[in-house]
Amino acid sequence: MNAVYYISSVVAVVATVAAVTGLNAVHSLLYLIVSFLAVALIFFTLGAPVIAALEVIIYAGAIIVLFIFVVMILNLGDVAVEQEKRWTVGKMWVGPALLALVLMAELVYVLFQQTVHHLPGAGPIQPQDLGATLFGPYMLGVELASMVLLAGLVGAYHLGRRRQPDETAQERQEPVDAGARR
Amino acid sequence: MASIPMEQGLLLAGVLFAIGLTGVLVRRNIIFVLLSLEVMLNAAGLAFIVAGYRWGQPDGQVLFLFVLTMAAAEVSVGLALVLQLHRVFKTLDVDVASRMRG
Amino acid sequence: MILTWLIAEIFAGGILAWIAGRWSRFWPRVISLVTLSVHMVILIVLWVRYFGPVGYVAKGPWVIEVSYSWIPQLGISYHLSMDGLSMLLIVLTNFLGIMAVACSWNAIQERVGFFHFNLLWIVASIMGVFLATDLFLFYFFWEMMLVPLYFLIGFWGYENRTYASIKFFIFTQAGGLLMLLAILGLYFVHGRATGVYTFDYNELLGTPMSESTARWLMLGFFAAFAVKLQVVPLHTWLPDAHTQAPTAGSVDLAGLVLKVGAYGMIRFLVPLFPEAALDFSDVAMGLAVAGILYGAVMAFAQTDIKRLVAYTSISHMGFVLLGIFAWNELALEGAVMIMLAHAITTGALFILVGDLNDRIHTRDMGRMGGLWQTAPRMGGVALFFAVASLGLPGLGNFVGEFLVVLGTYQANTTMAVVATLGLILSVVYSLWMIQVAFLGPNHVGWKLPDMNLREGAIMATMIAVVLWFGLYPQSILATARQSITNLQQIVATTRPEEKTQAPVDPLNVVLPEEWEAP
Amino acid sequence: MLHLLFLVPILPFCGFVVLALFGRWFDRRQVAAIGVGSIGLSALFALLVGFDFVIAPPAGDHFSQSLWTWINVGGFSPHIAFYLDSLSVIMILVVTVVGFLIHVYSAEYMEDEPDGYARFFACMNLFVGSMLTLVLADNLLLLYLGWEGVGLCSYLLIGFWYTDPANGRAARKAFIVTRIGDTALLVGLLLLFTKLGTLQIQPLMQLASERWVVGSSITVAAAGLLLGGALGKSAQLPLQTWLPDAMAGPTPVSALIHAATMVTAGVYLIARMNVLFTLSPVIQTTVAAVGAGTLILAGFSALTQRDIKRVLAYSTISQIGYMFLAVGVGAWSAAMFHFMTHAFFKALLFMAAGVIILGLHHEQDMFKMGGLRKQTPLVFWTFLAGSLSLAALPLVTAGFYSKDAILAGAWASDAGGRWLWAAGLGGALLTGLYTFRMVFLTFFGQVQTPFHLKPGLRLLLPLVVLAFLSIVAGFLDLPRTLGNQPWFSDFVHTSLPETKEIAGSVERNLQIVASLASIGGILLAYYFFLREPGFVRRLMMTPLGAALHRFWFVGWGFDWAYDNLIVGTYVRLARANRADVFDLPMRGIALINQAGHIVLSRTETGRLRWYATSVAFGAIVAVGIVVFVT
Repeated sequence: MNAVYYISSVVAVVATVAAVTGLNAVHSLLYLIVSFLAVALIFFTLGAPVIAALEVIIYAGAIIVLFIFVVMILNLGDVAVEQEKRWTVGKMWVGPALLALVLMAELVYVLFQQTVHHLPGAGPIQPQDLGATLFGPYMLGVELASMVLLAGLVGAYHLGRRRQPDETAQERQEPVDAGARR
Repeated sequence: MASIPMEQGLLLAGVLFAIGLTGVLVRRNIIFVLLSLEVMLNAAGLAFIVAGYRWGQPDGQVLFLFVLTMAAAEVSVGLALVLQLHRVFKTLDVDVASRMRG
Repeated sequence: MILTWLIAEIFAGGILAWIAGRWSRFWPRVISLVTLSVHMVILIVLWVRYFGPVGYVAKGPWVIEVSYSWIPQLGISYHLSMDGLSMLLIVLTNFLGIMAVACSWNAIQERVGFFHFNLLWIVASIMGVFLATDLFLFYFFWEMMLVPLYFLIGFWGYENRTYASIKFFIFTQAGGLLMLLAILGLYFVHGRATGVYTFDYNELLGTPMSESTARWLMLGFFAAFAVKLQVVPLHTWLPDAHTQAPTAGSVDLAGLVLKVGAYGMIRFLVPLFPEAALDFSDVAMGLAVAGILYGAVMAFAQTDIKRLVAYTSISHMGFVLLGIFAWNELALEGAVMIMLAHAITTGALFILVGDLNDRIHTRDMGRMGGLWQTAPRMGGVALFFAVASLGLPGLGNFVGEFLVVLGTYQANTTMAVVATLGLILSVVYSLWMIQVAFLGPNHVGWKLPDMNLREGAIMATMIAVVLWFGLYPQSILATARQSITNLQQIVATTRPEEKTQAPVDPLNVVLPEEWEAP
Repeated sequence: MLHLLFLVPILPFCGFVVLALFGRWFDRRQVAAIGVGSIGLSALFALLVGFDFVIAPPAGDHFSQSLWTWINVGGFSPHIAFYLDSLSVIMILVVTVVGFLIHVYSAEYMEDEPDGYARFFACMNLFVGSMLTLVLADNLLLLYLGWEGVGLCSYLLIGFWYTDPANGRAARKAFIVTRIGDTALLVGLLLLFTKLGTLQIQPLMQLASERWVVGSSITVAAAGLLLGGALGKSAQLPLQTWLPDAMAGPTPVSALIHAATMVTAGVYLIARMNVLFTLSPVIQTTVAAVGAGTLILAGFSALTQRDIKRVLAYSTISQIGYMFLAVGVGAWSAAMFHFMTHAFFKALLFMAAGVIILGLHHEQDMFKMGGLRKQTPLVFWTFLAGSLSLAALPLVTAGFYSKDAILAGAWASDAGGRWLWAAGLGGALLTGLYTFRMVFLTFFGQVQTPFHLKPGLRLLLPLVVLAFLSIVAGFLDLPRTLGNQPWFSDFVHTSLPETKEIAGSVERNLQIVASLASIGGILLAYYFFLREPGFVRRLMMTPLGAALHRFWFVGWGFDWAYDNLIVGTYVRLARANRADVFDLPMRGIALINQAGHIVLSRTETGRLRWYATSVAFGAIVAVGIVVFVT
């Protein structure tokens, strides 16, 4: 099983890099699905089958589908790819990558600074335990999560609505005024 | 059942997080920014799972669920914003939407 | 219970006025006037009952007290108490509230309801400050007073109101925060020393603490009170705020907000930290004298008449500070007397300047001159209050100033003598103001309507009060006496040796050695 | 009768209140009736009270009446209370009688004023009320009330014609300069109360004489501070500069306030507090020296003035100098006597001058007058009576008797008495000289400006009454050498210490010398200004003469020095700091914050990626601190 973990890890990292660096949005999303599936496999190896399933269903399923819908609505074609080429020049990656690497280095330092190494896992967690914990001590969290989802729903509905032309014009007018006042 | 040292799990989470971060910092296309954000959230979730696995406690998984919920809410609102942005500015370049500068 | 009602009635009146303002410009004024007048009647009844000639023997230091537990976990209670000092200041607050409503009867035409809401809430929170004997509650009212005042200046002020209102707010807020820190410091010091964590004033009195702790806590309180009392380097918010505030705002600022600082010093600062205050008294008196002279010089230099009056307040408040830190009966009674008399005279001057501004639409003294010719009644009233403010005997301010310098002379002779120089400078600025505004040739050719009935009635009332203060101040002094004696006892029990002298018995005078000739 | 005392000061106050509140609705007759009537009634009650006091002296030769407790705090309890003894009897009689005559005179004098008739009478009534409070006060605080009250009225009345800024300036100068003295007086009050525990005058003097040693420093401090107040109010060196300018007010005001009553308040104060001054010989000598110096200085200034009212003003300063000299040498009754006769003849001179000024359409320059003797004989004769009294013509004028008493007192005094006497004698010569310079320039010689006035009864009657008093008042106090009937001195000595006696033969010689001096002054004036006017003109042509003339004309340069050194500096300093230097640090803080705002707002680029980078960077730093530092 350890082999599964390591292979999945490599797949996840490679797929993620491809997703983040890709020029074509649809290609990137496909890479991302691969990455999520690989992570789901890792979850499975770490004894979290329910989570693995949720990863596949929600991340690789629902969320990516949302992305694809949007990409399709916006109809990003070859023009967009060309644009991406112009936007993502090679040397732009240097600074942020360096920053991320420093952060990584710090994390690694923290991890391997510990005196005790190679801690083994304690074992799988049963779905029953998960349920009992979720609806036991974390009840309030679940309630709050539902609120967040509701807020997300309302927000997405409100923002995604196509405005009346005059309304849009008004909204655009106001910030300009604010800028002028200042 | 695999016995993966916690460090390695966390290392993977860190690597994924760093990749996502680099994406957020580099990409100008807002869709890719959101996509990179999803990677980062996922990496954070992975860290929780690894920790939960290490201690044999379900709390890590519970927190992954919360991260998941948040990611779902965030991406729905975020994508709605992408639509608005495209409608208003006719582009997906985040740098164009910089009216809140001081 | 009556104390709660005293405050709540005005808060309620304010809300009612705001609501009424949605439909009418007239009703908010009437509601405010009626609220305050009814309140005044209650207060006078209380005053006569507790401090009248019949006499009422109080069982403790307070004549009326109300206390409920509010947040018991933190030792916070809703505790209001009244003694003679609070009584006087509340009556004053209410009186000036009525005057403020009356003087803005025609001047305010926009958002009338909200204006009166702010006005009444200022009055109510200031009353709260004067009554609160729980430091948390005190701080609560203290801060509550700022917001409506900020709105008052910011909405209805003159051309530069935004600058003035923000400056006012930042100054007072900064002082208030230092006081909050000091209150919390005192709370914890007291809690550690005694195990009882409480904000109650009576319990906090006499808290044992080290000398440096006491000094820093005292300075925290002093910062807040000094900003309000416009002690000299911290006074610069006041000329701007006064100049830009609407008339009612200026009246409240000069008459009430400044008094809050003085009240805080008398009630809280010195009794809570008697020794630290004693050590600090030379510095404070120095600042006071500097304020007296500096305010007078600055007043003379102004060209904006409202600014001039504002600087005179600085000068007068110097006397109050001087009296407080001299801390003997004469000086304290004098300080209370100045607080009241200054509120009336300066309030009246602000109302008068406001009336003038409504007529000629300028505050620039260069554009005035010869107004006596066209508005002799205004001139006469202005002259009256100008001479009252320069301390003419027979009028209110003189009694206060004389008692203060008399008391101070016993505590610190040099300071008293230097302070009297302020009396010369006050003549210079007062007469200058009258000269430039009302006398001389009418070179602009103003033709003004003289005072109307409403303005005349306001002024007549205030003139009567100033005369009363000047000719029969005993009624005021007697009311304040018991509370001043109590405060002095509190301080005396803590201070190892009283620096200030006991009242001199005419038949038992021992000459100091240095005066005796060989 | 004595219990009606409170009506004496109250009635004028009532007149003031009525006129101030309702003056605008009355016509001139009613205003005059109220204004004059209140003083008339007050004078009537003063006469009744005074008569009663003289006929049936109350026990202890004093009477006091308390109205109510003014203040009662910590052992400090002044009352609103009046104290009547022989000193205050004389004061109230002079104040009310002379005040009444001047009010009668004003009723006609001010008739042509376009407005302010009621205001004038209101202020005059307020003045009389305050003056009476001053002289009747039982404690120093009430005295201070009256003291400041008369100062305020003086201010109001000097600036009566307010449209001219010069009058306002003169009025403010009067108030401010006297206020400087008043502040010294106030500090004196503080000192007295702190050391003796009361401000009630009689117990205070009792305590002072019991507790304080003669010549001790505390008596010097106390008496010196009181003297400061007296100097300001009585226009003595070095605070005399306000009085000549105060002539900007209407002439009745000059007559009442700046000649007869208010300016002598300083003398009254010193007389009233005589114990304190006796305890402090240094200060008492200072008083005498100040008086002697002032009377000479002001005499020379009077000699050079062109404006008739300014001559009289300097003459007033000079005559009050005599009173200071008198109290300084301990001739208390002489001082009060001179106060009384001076009130009569100086009020007369001012009022007669007022008639002339009115008749010449407000011309005050004596060099544009002349020959008025024929045009207004009655005014001339009354003016002459006043002038003779002022110049102290021997035997027949009141001025002679009072000035003679002062000179005798000065001679008798221990501390440099001869020098003081010589100064007084020189002053007598100068008085004759400048008085008759004025008389000759005004009434003799060529007619320069025609006189246009038929003075009515209300103008002339007070002149006649006062002329009569200026002549006969002297017989109230005949010295030992001339009849020995000192009624006045005997009366005054019930409340003031006795004057030191000198030998009769010496006194006679002194009288002869003094008579010669005053007659010599008059004769010199006749020679210089009537017979040989060219001589003075030639004298003034010489450089030294011109310089001296100029120097005396501007009052010995005091005004110049004060204006440049004190007033100018103060005004410049105040104006320079108009923007308030303490606001600078506060504005500085605001500016620093604004600079910070500008810098930090640059970092707000509005770019999402920039913000994300900042967050990442912040995370690195924060984690770095946690990892590497802690």
